[in-house]
Amino acid sequence: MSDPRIAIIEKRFQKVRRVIAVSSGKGGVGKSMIATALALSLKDRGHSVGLLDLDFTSPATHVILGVEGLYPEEEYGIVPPMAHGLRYMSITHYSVDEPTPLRGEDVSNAIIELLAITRWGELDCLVVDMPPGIGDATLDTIRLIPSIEFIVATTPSRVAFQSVRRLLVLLKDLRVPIIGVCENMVMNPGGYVREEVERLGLEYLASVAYDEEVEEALGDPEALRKTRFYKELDEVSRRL
Amino acid sequence: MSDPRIAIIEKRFQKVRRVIAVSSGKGGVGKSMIATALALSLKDRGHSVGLLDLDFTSPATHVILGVEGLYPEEEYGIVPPMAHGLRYMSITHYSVDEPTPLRGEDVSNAIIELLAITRWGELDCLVVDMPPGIGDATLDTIRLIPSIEFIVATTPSRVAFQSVRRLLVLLKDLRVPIIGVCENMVMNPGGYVREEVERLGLEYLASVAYDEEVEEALGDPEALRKTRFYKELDEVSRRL
Amino acid sequence: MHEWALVEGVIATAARFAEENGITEVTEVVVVVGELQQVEHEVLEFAFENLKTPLFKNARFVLESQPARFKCRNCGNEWGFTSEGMTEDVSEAIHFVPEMAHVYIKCSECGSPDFEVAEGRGVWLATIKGVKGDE
Amino acid sequence: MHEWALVEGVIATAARFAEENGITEVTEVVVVVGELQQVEHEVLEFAFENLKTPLFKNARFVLESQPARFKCRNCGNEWGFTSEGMTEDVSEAIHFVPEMAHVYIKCSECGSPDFEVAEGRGVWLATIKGVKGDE
Ligand SMILES: Nc1ncnc2c1ncn2[C@@H]1O[C@H](COP(=O)(O)OP(=O)(O)O)[C@@H](O)[C@H]1O
Ligand SMILES: Nc1ncnc2c1ncn2[C@@H]1O[C@H](COP(=O)(O)OP(=O)(O)O)[C@@H](O)[C@H]1O
Ligand SMILES: [Mg+2]
Ligand SMILES: [Mg+2]
Ligand SMILES: [Mg+2]
Ligand SMILES: [Mg+2]
Ligand code: NI
Ligand code: NI
Ligand SMILES: [Zn+2]
Ligand SMILES: [Zn+2]
Repeated sequence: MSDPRIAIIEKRFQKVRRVIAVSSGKGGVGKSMIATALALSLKDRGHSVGLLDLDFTSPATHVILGVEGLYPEEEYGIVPPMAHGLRYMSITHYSVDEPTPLRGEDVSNAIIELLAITRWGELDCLVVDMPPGIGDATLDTIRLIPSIEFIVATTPSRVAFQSVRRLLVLLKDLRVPIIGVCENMVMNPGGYVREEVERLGLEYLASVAYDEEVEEALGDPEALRKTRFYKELDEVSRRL
Repeated sequence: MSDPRIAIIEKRFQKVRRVIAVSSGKGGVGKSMIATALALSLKDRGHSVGLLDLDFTSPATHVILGVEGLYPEEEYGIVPPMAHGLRYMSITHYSVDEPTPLRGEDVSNAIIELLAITRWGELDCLVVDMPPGIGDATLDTIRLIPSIEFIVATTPSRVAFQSVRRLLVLLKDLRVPIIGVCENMVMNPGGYVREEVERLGLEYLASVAYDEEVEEALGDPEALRKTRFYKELDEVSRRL
Repeated sequence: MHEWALVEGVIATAARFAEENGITEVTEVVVVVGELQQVEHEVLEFAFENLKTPLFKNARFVLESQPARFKCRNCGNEWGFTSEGMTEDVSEAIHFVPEMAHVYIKCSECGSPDFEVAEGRGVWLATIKGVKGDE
Repeated sequence: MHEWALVEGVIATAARFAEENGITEVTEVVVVVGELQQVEHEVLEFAFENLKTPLFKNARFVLESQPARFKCRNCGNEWGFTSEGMTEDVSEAIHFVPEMAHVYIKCSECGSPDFEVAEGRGVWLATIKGVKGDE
């Protein structure tokens, strides 16, 4: 007759005040870096924050946070472990570092399962790190997570923005709230992205510089907090 | 009873001597740039070459090639149009610049359709530009395209290589031929990627420098041919 | 004319099935033709006549139409296909790659492109009948 | 204990169905339990007893097991599930997210992780019976 998991998802988000998905039409634009930095800086600002990594085939937040061997507790569902002060859920809790060859249908099923059984408790904000593109994960989060909002990441490259424009058009068509667009890894400020974003009637959130120190800070949130990158994201989170 | 498209795919590749997929566990590492440059340089070397863009949600090769308004001919199947001397197939022939919100099942179906109806004719090499990750497209090309070989792209970043390692392990487990790994956008040569690749018993094909001129050359193969990037890829294609 | 490519697939698949089951003469091939792909039945028939191998010499080639049914994953709405109001480009795109429906068709209730093509997507080999070698 | 979360889903779904169909008393809820997820039937039953709302006061809670069946997309091989030789970690991972099967289980013929879980994935609400308000 029917999938019993769908009906319970709304309840799981009852005490989560905001859900912000960091998404992009394109891969490698910094979604995971931005999602992690936003989550950490919202937490530093005194909020209770969760981080959900939905990029099952190339999860990255666990590398950025430098966590390993975390495991959710089973208690009337599953309760995500804490990682650097964040309620943190990732498929890597279960897959460790093995390849996860999942078809779209499997991705969809795994997302529904996680959304149905994960008990976030009370959160001011849940940040969701999305996979690239417009596939099962994007369509399911839009369909299933009540009042989800999007931050869309891009680089200054025309190749990246072409894909990002497609995602923005889709989100607009579907009337999904878009907080704004974050341009990342900017080397020469003053490109055309701001113009294009504003032409779509959307907010241009920030021009985040390319920052060599980001690579060094992988796996170490303390080091990350000291980077220019983090400070620029902190400014974005302040205005959220 | 059954899908009549599967049985005909092998025949479509009968006169295609090599099929090389450019893939990566990660997005934004330069798969599309590398695939396009390899295809062009193989062609410049006198080979007959095709280029197939299978990244349906963020197609990029049409932007890199600077082509628009191309349309396949219908003739006992479909015959891909020529683009700068390449037999060129992309979903953008049909979707133009509209968003393509496809679930995995749809991606799989569309790939099977394209493989079944596209008549490549005689080719020395077909280069396939893959979407990131290990999903329907990767699993279907492995399953359906006879004797496909992989070139795997990565950047020097540890975040990227973590995902790439997962793909390499999977391809090795499945005994899919791996030509080698191409490290792209290298700023400080001499990182750990070569070591990791060789530890997996695989060939480290090239360290391709980060090249500012690549962005300028988008949409203009003549300009692309003059970049350092192209020359480095040309060296890879020479050894193929 | 890409109908020829599809019929090549039908013949290859039916031939493979016949071989695996010891069928030496095929007497009937039933193909379900989904409405979404808008293939021409006459062209399919013409292609079959021209492409058939001796195995199919006396085979009836039966085409059955299946209306396309969409089911919205967002709101549950079900609806059918109409090419009315579609430009020729769009109609052609769906003809070649039926998944282009998700680019050009939206749920008639909620506007979502996230629907399932529950029925009538494309060409499908339904049944084949034949005579076994030892019969 | 994440069985509780699944039972919460069963009850919410059944309650919604009852409401939509004017059912004021549910007499039976049949849940199919796929083998792959390895949920404890006793825990499901216990959770149902504790979570049920007055609507389910007199409802029978029926659990039906469904063996897991895998079908390889690469070679067509079909096979079943066994937790034999699996470490507890792996078994737990599949318990929480059955799709982890694609990480830890390979086709028993060709070694591919590209298989379909044709049957027996997880918890499924099969049927509910009840009494309508106006009966
Ligand atoms: N502002 C930045 N400066 C320098 N490197 C960055 C910056 N943002 C991201 N990166 C690097 O770019 C790569 C892609 O980032 P990631 O967050 O994994 O992207 P995505 O999640 O979109 O695939 C990573 O190697 C990351 O460390
Ligand atoms: N060697 C390079 N130097 C500078 N920019 C590059 C280089 N390789 C790729 N790029 C740029 O990086 C971005 C991602 O490249 P792309 O080929 O689209 O990656 P993918 O196909 O893996 O998503 C594009 O903006 C592209 O122009
Ligand atoms: Mg990421
Ligand atoms: Mg391991
Ligand atoms: Mg690409
Ligand atoms: Mg348009
Ligand atoms: Ni046609
Ligand atoms: Ni449990
Ligand atoms: Zn709808
Ligand atoms: Zn197999």
